[in-house]
Amino acid sequence: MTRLLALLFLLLSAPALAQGPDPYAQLAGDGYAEIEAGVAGLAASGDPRAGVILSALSDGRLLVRPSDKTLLIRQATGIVDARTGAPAQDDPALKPVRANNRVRRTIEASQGQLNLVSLDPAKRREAADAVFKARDAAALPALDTALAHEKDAAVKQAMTEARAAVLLAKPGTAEAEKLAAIPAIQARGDGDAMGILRGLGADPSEAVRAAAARGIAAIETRLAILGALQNVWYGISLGSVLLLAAIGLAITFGVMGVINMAHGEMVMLGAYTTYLVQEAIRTKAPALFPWSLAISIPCAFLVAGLVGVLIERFVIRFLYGRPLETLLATFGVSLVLQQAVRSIFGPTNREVGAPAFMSGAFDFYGLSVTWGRMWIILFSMAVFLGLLFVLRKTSFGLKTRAVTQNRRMAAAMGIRTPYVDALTFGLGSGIAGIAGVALSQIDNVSPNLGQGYIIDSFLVVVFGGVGNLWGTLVAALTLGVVNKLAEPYIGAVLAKIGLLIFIILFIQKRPRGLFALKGRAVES
Amino acid sequence: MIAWKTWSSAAALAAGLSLSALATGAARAEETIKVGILHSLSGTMAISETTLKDAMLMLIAEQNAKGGVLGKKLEPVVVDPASNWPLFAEKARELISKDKVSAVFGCWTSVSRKSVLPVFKELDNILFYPVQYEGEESERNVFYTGAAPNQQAIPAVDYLMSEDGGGAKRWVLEGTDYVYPRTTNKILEAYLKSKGVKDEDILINYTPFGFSDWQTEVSKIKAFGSAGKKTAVVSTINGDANVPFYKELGNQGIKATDIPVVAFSVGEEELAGIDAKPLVGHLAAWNYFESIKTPENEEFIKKWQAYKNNPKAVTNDPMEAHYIGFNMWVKAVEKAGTTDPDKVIAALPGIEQKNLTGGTATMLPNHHITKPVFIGEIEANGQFDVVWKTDKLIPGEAWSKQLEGSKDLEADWVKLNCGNYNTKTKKCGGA
Amino acid sequence: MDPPATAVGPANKSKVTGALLYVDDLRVTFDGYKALRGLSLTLAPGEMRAIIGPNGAGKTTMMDCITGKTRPDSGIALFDGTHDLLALDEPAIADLGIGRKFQKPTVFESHSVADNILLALKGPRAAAASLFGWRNRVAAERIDAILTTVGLLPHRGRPAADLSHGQKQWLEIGMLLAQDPKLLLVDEPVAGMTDAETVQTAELLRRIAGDHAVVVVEHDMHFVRALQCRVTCLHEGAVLAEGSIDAVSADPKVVEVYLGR
Amino acid sequence: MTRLIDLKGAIFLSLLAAFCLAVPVLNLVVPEGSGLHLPTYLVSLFGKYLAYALLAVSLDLVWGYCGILSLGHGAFFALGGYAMGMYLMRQIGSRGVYGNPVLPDFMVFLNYKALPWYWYGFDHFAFAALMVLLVPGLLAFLFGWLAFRSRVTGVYLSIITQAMTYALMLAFFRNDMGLGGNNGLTDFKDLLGFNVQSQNFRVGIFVATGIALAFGYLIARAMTVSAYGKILIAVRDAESRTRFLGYRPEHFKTLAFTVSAMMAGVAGALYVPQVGIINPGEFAPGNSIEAVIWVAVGGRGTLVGAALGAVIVNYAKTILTGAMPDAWLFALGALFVVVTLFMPRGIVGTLMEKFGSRRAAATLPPEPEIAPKLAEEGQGS
Repeated sequence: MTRLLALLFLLLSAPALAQGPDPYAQLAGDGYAEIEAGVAGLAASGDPRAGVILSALSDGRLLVRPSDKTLLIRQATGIVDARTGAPAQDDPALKPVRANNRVRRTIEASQGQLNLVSLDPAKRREAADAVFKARDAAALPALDTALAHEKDAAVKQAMTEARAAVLLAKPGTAEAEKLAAIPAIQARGDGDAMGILRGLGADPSEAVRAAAARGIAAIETRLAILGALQNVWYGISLGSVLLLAAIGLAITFGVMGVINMAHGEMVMLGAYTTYLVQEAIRTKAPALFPWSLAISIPCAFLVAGLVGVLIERFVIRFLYGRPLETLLATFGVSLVLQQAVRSIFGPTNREVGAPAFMSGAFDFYGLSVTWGRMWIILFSMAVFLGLLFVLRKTSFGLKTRAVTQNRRMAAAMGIRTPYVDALTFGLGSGIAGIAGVALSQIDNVSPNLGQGYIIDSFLVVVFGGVGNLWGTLVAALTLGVVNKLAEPYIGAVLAKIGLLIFIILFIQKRPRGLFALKGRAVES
Repeated sequence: MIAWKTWSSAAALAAGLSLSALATGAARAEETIKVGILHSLSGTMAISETTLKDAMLMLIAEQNAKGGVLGKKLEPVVVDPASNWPLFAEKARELISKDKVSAVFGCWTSVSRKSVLPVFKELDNILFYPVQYEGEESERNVFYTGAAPNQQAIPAVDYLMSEDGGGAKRWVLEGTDYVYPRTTNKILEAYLKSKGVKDEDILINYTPFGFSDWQTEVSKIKAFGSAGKKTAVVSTINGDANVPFYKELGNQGIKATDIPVVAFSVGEEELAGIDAKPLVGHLAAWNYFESIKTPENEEFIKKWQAYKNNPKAVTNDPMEAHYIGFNMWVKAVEKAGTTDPDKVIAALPGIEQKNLTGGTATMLPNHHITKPVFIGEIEANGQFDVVWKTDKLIPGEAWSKQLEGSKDLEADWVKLNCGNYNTKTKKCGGA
Repeated sequence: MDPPATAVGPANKSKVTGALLYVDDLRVTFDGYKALRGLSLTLAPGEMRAIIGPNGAGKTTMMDCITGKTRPDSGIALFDGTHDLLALDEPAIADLGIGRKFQKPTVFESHSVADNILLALKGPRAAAASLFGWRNRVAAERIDAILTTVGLLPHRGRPAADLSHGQKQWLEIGMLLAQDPKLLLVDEPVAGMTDAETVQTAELLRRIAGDHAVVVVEHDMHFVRALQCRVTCLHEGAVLAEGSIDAVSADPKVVEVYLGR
Repeated sequence: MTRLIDLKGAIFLSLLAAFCLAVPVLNLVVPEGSGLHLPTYLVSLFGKYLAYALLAVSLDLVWGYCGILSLGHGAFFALGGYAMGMYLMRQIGSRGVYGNPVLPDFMVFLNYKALPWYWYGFDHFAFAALMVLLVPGLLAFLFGWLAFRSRVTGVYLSIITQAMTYALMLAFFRNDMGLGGNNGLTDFKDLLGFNVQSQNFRVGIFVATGIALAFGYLIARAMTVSAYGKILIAVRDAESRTRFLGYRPEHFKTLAFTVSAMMAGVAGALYVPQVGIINPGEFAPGNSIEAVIWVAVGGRGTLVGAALGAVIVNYAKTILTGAMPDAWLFALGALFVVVTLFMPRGIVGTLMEKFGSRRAAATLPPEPEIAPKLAEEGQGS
C-alpha cells in the first residue's frame, strides 16, 4: 500500500525521477556516493519527511541502527523513526550517518528545492541561492512554480537569477531562452555570474556567445570598480586594527614619553581576559554569550590598566626623564609578561568565540562587508573618540596634560603628579587591553599576540606625530589603505616593505611625523 | 687603584667559575641513558613545540616504568632553543658534547633541522625529526618520522580530484613563504600539470610568517573560485597565520561546500585555538588523527590526558611521530645491545612499530617510515572526521619524483650507504 | 636706511649695505601664532646693541632666524652686506662669523672647561680632519688666555657639568670668544647671576664690543643700562622703539607695554 | 690628554689576550680526559660571545658616544653575516646534496637556472671580505646621511632604524630574494680551505674573533679619544650647540654610524662560520634590542662595558636556557629591569663611579630630550 502511495507521489511530483532504489536504504549505506544518492532520491521523491531528515543529516542527528539499517532521528524530545516520525528506542549502538562535503553539497541543493516554497522569505532566498549554485535542472519545475507565486521582489530576483543559471547550464536549452536568461545573469554582476557567462564561450550559437561576451565585459568593469572600493574598505579595516593597536601607545609613548615595549603584552592581556570572561560565561551563564565581548571590554580595561599601574609604580616611575632606558626596562617587563602568560595558560592558542553578530558578511551594493570587521572599525572609532574626550574634556585629561607638559609647575599647583602618572599609564595600558578584546576576534590568542603589533604600533605613532592623537588616527588609516591598495599588485610582503621604506623616507622629510607641532618649545 | 684590582680579580674569578661550570658534567659516570629533547619552549615556535617536549617526557617516563632500556633508566635532558635557529645548533652541540645524550628528539621547522644537521654529522649522533616536511633530504644521522610530501600532499590532492572529494578542477596553492610550502607547491604544481590541470587553473600565492590580515588574500581566493569550475585550496600556511586565515574564511562566508581548503599544517592543536563551527567540512591531511578509533590510540589519548592532567588535552600527528620514533629507537637500542649511535643507526632500518592508527610503520633504508594517509574533515568540536584513507601504508620518499633536480636521486643507507645516490650517473653525491 | 631693492645672489659680490647685520621685514608664524610681524634691525660693525621687550616680543625668534635655526616666512637678513643668512644653515652661518649664546647656558657638560673652549676655537671643522691630529700648543695658550678673560682659569680641568650657573654663562661667553666671530648674539647672559657677577659680565661685554659687534637680549634693566649702548625695544614681533636707554625707557609706548594696559 | 689605552682598557685587553691564549691551550694541548680540557663546543660558544661583544662595542660607539640609539644594528651584523655566508655557500661547490657545482642546494630545488648576479664574486674570499665591510657600511652611510642630515634624532631615529631592520627581515624572508628565504644559508663546508667543522678551525676562528674584538675596541677607542671623539661627545650632549659653533653634526654622526656598521658587519661575518647558519631571523628587531641591552648592562659609553655586557648576558642565557628551560625568560627579563633601575650606568659604569674618578663618572651621557608632549604650544618671547 505504502509502496503504491509512494509511486503515486513519484508520478505526481517528481517527473524526472523514475522508480529507483529506496533512498532510505541508500542513506543507511556505507559509502558517501550511496548516501549522496539517497539524499538526492529522497529530495526528489517528494516524501513529506524529506525536509526533516535532510536537516537532521546535515546537523549530524540522523542515526542508523547497524543491526537492521533503520534510520532514526535524534530530536530534543528523544529518538524517533525517520520514516514515520514515531518514537523509537535509544540504543548505544546507533551510529550517525556521516556526511562529507559532497553529501553536504547535495543536501544544500536539495534543501534548496524543498525550501523554495517555505513561508520564510529568508529561507526562500537561501533556497534560490542554493539552486543558483547547484544549477540542477531537476529544480526547474519547482522553481517555475515558486516564481509564479513569489511576491517578495528580492526573492523573486534571486529566483529569476537561479532560473537563468539553471537554464544556461542545462543542455538543450533553446537559443532564445538562453538569450533571455543572459541579461538576468549579467544584472547579478558578480564573480559567479561571470563564471556562468564564461561557460557559454563554447556555445554553438553565435548570438549567445556575443551576448555572453558583452555580459562578461560589463561585469568586468563593474568588478574592477568594486575591487578598488573593496580594497579601500579592507584598508580602512586594517587601519582600524592598527589604530586600535597603536592608540594605547599614543598615550604611554606619545603623551608620557615612555617607550613602552610591553605595550603589545597589554594587548595580549586584554585578549586573554576576553578568553577568561568567555570561559566563565560558557560554564556559568551560557545565555550571556552574545554579550561576552561587551562584558570583556571593561574587564580587559581593568586588568591591563591595573598591570599598567603596577608597571608604572614599580618600574617606570624611577625612569622619568630617561626615556631610552624605559625601552630597556619595559622590554624586560614584556619578556616576563609573555613567559608568565605562557606558564599560566600554556603556549598554545586559546579559543575566543565570535558572537553571532560578529560573524558573517552582508552585501552593500556589491561590496562584501564582513560584520566582524565592521564592528571593529566602529569600535576603534568609538575608542578613539572616547579617549579624545577623556583627554580634552575631563579634569583628569587636563591634569594629565599639565603633568606631562610641566611636571614641576603642575606639582606646584597642587596636582598629585605621581597619582596622575600612574593613572595615565594605566589609561594607556587599559586602552591597549581594550584593543586586545577586538584583536582576539581576528588573531591568535597566544603569548606572542603582542609581538605582532608592537613595531607597527610604534610606526603608526611616529608617522602620525608623537603626542598627537589625530595624527595617530590619520597615520593608521593612511598606512592601512595604502598597504591594502598596494597588496593586490605587489603582494603582501612587498607592500609591507614598501610601506616601511616609505615611512623611513617620510621621517627624513618631516622628522617629527605627519602632524608635528611647530614652534620653538618643541624644537629645543 | 686598589678598587680596580679588586674588580679585575673578581672578573677573573667569575670567568674561571663559568669555565668550570660549563666544562663539568662531561666526566660523570653513565648511570643512566640520556635522551635529548630539543624543542622550543619560548619564542614563536613554542606554540607547537612545547607539547612535543611534554609528549617525549611522558614517553620516557612510561619506558622507565617498564624498566628502562638495557636495564638502565632513561634520563631526559630538556633545553630551550627559544625558536632561534643558531641556538638550535648550539644547544644540539651542548646536548651531545656536554650532556652526552644517546639520541635527540627535536626540531619542528625545517630551518632548525638544517641548522643542527652539521652538528649531528660532525659529532655523530641521532636526531629523530617528527614533523611533516618538504623532503629533498636524507641524512645518515637523521630519522624522519614525519611525512614526506608523497605521504601527505599528493594523496590529499588525489582525494580532492576524486568524485568523493568534489572533483576539483581549479587549484589555489596558498602558503607561507618558506621552504616547505615552496617545495610542496612545486611538487604539487608539477603533479597537477601531469594530471592535465592547465596553468590558468592554478593560483600560487605566498604570504609572510605570522600574517594576520587575510582580507585581500581570501577575497582573491573567492574571486578565483567563482570562475565556474570546482575550486579547492591547498594550504601550507604555517601555524600562527592559520587562525586569522580561517577566521577570515568564515567571515567571508567561504564554506567547505563551496571551496574546500585542505591544510597540511593544521591539526587538533591548532583547532583548539579557534571556534571550529564555521570551518566544518574543511580538510586536513595527516598520518594521524585523534579521532581515529583504535585501542592503541585510545590508550595513548587516555595516558596523555592523564599526564597533562587535562581531560581536554588533544593529541596530534607529530606526537604520534615521536611515539613511533621513540619506540623504534628503544627497539633499535635493544637490538644493537648498546646506545652507541653508529650501531643504533645501523640497527634502525627495518625496525617495525605499530602505528596508533592501525598498521605497522617500518623504518626504511632512506630513514623515512611507512605511513598511512588520512583525510579528515573538520568537525564542529575541533576534531576531524576521517573521510578517506589510503588502503595501504605509503613509504616515505626522500627525493621527490616530481622535481627536476631530484628525480634521479635515491637514498639508501643500508645497501648504498648514501643519501643522494644518482641512479643515472651511478654515483653518490648528487648530479 | 634705504632698503636694497635687488635680491642678493651669489653672483652679486658687492656689498649692498655697509651694515654688518641688516634685517628687514622678518615674518614668522608658528601654528597660526605670529611670532615676528615685520621686524627690521640694522647693526654697524663693532656696534653693541641691547634688545629688550616683554615675553613673547620675538627676541629669541629673531635670533633663531639670524642663526639659521628658524626659517622665516618672508623677509631679508643680510650679513656683512653680501651673505643672505636666510639661505644658509647654522654651521654655515657660524662659519661666516656669527656666534650665539643661548638663553639657557648650553655647554658640553661631559667635557672639561678647557675642552669646551678648545672645541669652539677657530679652525677646521671637517669630521675627517678631526680624526687625525689634535690641536697644538698654540691652542693651549689661547685657551688659557680666554679662560683668564672669563675668569675660569682655575677651573680649567673640571668637567663643565660641575660649574655653577653663572660660571656656565661665562664659559659660554668664553666659547663665543674662542670662535672669534664678527657678531655675537647673546641671549640673557646674566639670568641667575649675582649682582656682582652681573656687573662683571657687563664689563666683559663692553670690552668685547669694538672688536666684535654684539647683540644682547636682556630683561635686566640695570644690566642694560650698564652696557651703555643703543637699545631696541621689541613688542609683538616688531620694533616698538629704538634709541638710548633713557630715550627708550621714557617712551610712552614702551612704558605702556611694560606696565600693562 | 686621554690616553689610547687607559686602565680599564689595559685590563680588558690583557684579559682578552689571556682568554685567547688559554682557550686554545686548554682545548688543543690539554688531553681530552683531563679535567682541565675544554670541549670544542665551548670554544665555538666563546667565539660566539666574542662576536657579540664586537657587535656590542660597535653599538656603544654610536649610542654611548654619539647618542644614536640604533635599534637596527642587528641588520648590519646580519648583512656582514650574509656576505660571509654567501662565500661559504660558494665554497661548498659540488658537495651539496644535488651536487650542482655552481648553484647552492636551495637554488636547485627552487628551480633556479643560473646564479643571480649579486652572487657573482662571492667565490673569492677577498671579494666577500670586502662586501662584509662595504654592504653594511654603504647602507649605514646612506641611512645615516639621510637621517642625520634631516636631523632625525632620539626616539624617531630609534624607531626608523627598527623599521629598517624589520623591512630587511621581511625582504630576506622572501624566497624570491635568492638568499635562501627562511632557511637562510647553512651546511657550510670550508673557509679558505679549512674545514669549518674541524677542531683546529674552531680554535682558529675563535682566536681571530678575539683579535677582531681587540682591533674593534682599539679603533673605537682611538676614535673616541681623538679630537673627533670630543666633538662626537659634544654632539651627543648638545647637538645644536655644535652647530652654532660651525660643526656639521651630521658628518660626525654619519662617519661614526658607518664605521660602527662596518664593525658590526665584521662581527656578523665572524659569527656565521662559528654557528654554522645565517638566516633572516638575525634581522629580527628583538635581536637588535637585545644588543642594546648588552651595552646597557655592561655600561654604555665605556666600550669595555659593552663587550663585557654582551658576554655576561649571553653567558647567562646559555646557562639559563639549559638549567631552567621553562623559566629563563623570567630571569632574563628581571635582569634587564633590575639593571636599568639599580645600575643605570651598567656594570662598568657603576664600578667606575664607585672606585674611579669623578671625571670618569661625568662621562655618563645625559638622555636626549624626548619627543614633544601633547598639545604643547610654540611660543616666541
